Amino acid sequence: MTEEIIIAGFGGQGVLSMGKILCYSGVMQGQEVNWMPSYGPKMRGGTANVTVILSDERISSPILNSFDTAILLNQQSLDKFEPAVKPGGTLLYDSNGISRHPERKDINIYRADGAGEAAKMETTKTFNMIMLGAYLKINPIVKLDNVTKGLKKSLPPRYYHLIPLNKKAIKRGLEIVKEIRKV
Amino acid sequence: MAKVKGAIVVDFEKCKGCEICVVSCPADVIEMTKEVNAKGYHFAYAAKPDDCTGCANCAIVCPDGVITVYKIKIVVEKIA
Amino acid sequence: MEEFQLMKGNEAVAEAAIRAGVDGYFGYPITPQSEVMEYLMAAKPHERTGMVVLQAESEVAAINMLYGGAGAGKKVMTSSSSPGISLMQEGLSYIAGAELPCLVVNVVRGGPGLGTIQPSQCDYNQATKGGGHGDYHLIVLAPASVQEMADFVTVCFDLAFKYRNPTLILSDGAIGQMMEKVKFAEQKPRLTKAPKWATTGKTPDRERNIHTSLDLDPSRHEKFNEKLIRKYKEIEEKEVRYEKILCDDAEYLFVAYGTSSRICQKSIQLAREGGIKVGLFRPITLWPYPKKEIRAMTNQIKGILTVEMSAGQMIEDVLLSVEGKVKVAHYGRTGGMIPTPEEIVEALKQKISGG
Amino acid sequence: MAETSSSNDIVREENLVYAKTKVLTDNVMHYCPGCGHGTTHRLVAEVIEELGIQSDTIGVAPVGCSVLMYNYMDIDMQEAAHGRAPALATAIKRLLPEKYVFTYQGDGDLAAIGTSETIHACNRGENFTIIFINNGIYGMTGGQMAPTTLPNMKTSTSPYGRDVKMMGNPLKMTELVATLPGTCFVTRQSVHSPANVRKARKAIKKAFEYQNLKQGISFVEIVSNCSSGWKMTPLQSNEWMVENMFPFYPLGDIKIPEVQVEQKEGDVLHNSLNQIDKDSKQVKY
Repeated sequence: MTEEIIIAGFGGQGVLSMGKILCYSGVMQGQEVNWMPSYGPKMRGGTANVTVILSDERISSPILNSFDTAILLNQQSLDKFEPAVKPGGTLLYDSNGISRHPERKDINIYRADGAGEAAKMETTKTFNMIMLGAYLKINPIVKLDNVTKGLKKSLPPRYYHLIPLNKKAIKRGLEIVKEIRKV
Repeated sequence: MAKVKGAIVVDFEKCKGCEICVVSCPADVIEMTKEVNAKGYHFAYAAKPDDCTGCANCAIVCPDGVITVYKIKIVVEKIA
Repeated sequence: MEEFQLMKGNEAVAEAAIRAGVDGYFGYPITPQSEVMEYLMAAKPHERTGMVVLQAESEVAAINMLYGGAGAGKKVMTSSSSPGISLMQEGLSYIAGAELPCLVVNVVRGGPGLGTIQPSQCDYNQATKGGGHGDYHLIVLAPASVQEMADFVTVCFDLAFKYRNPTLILSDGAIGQMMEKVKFAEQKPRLTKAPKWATTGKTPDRERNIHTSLDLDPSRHEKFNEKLIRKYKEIEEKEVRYEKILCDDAEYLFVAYGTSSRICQKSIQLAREGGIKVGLFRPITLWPYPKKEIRAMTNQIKGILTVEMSAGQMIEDVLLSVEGKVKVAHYGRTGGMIPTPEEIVEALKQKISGG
Repeated sequence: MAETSSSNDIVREENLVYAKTKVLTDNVMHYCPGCGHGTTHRLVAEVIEELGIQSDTIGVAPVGCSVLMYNYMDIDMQEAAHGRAPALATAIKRLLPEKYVFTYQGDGDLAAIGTSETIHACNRGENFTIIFINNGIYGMTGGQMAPTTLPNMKTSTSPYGRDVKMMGNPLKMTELVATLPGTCFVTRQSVHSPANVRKARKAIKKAFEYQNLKQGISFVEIVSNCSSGWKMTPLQSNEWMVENMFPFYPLGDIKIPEVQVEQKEGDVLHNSLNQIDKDSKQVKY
């Protein structure tokens, strides 16, 4: 099994850390992982994206043109990466601020109103974990226990108190994801 | 009564004839030779060795460290 | 046994350096490798092993700090990216000329000039053909994964001390910035006993140790150069490293190193799905270059595509290796652009395999 | 009056008052006649001998006339790239903190191409010694203008004299580094006369001892002559130096640490080092 994922959105939305937690979760269950960020002087509010690969085999290219799954968190990212989803692949997006929704007919499309849900929680920083939860509902590639372990590995101990909140957000994501179209 | 008396030995093949020792000697002991060494330099020598006090001024200003200095205290006896 | 960690290539180099018992790191910040010194400063290696970490005033100063530290018999290293590595060429030439060991990590970005900060392989010629003035070589290793970024630190120091020669890890922004699983070796102690050539103070039982690259007598200096040439020959004979992937039945060959070799592995998958039997030859040592091994492949294959994130630099070494036996073409992107697996397959079809 | 001894009687081992130090090799120095480099090399070597630190000293030679210094000093040495000696010395001292480390640099090396390395090593407060020979000219390459060349001074690249409007002003590196918190002892000396040699020797000795204060760089400038570059006889060059260089580069200590290294007969330096470490909290600059 190899899952090639692109996560893209505004800088500050937690795109890179969502990828990192996903990778750590993969490490926890003995998988090969690769996390390849767009890097450089990315400002808060600029665009950020990260390629995440989880596989049971040695991972080949960290640089990809097409993806099994795209998790897209703003219009720019949707416009850029919708065409990059492999036919039969999965596109998950957050509908907040989206004026042009995904149009492809040959891919599975899911929507989660993560930003809206995050606003209802204690902090909007839970946004990325809600979207991670939504993704794991669609494709449970990593077990939830391993996500918890991954969270613990990726967070410095001073943030351990935030783990329950993050778990809550992931659970919320599992609940709110909506299937728009399935191939 | 004691008197200090010195002597210098110049490694003349290594002397480059800069003459800094000549002007540094308070007793005007040192002069330059008329002949030259293998490198073609006139070299320093003690022209008035009896006047040397062994103060070592010449040696400590010598850029090439070619001067060695010796010194003794000698007793001068009055001849009755 | 220690568990896997998830780390950026840059961070892995730093942690590996501490574990390898490196005595001194001297560096200057530049994207995309600043995490190396940031990690080192945060990891407090002076408490863990006594390792010295110093932010120098420039790359020029940093490489000359390596020159000093290497002369003192210590394991010293720096890291930088392309423009900074250019500034270090002076010091590298001196270190090679004085026959001293050190490690330089180049996390390459697009050039020329200030270029871009995105990954590139445009420093191949600089790394493998000398780089600075004079007839000399660096021993150059090209990692293709975060694990190799870590592992090659130790490999390079072993080679550097064995041959008294500077070594270079030629990486790029992709490998520096990406995170993968990495397992580190056990902590090695730092060098406690200085090599006999080290400038540690002349004791009465030995002659003074002098490190210099200067000799005003050309005939003597020629003899010294001949000694270097013999050393480089020996390295070429003994230290070549490479990896072959899916070569057994290959009719065509990708030759690629580092990031592009990773991309080529995906391309192989795509090409084989389309019926083209292609394999990958990945040089790990870029100098010494695996010439014999690539030449040996020419009995089996019909053509080679070198894939480089450059205008085509390594292709010259491939051409020299195959001596005209098979067709060799190049595909690459420049300026920090990265070729995609699909592009590479397309290039293979157009330039080599047809169809 | 009658002498009781002749010159032959005096030249005996037991009467020796001055001989070349063993820390200098027997190689003939390549310097021009009367050049201050030779004298300064000797002083550094004598100080190393006097302090008994030959087996604990590492020197770094520059590029310039003194590039071959390692041929003359019987100590471990490294030859730096032009201007980079302070970078080498920084690493050597940090990796071998118990050793004595010094650089020996000319004015082109230290004050032109190596300004950055010099200033940053001084500003970081590295604990080594810099011996800086300032003769206002590039000697090795044939008498070109140096950063320290005096206004109106003629050199091969300022053949009508240094026009400061066109060529910039002479750089007083020694005053400059004295302003940095990372320097501990900064002084300017010369070696053209016996009295000056004695002072310079003391200064160099202090500069080595002050490494034990761990309060930063000890920096000794030697204003020197360059008879070849200045196109004079050695004696003329010394006179010219006194008349022209000294007014612009006045001799004397510019910065001294308040705590002095105590030197008693037979004292091991490291003993005084321990004392200094105890006192160092009270040191003010």
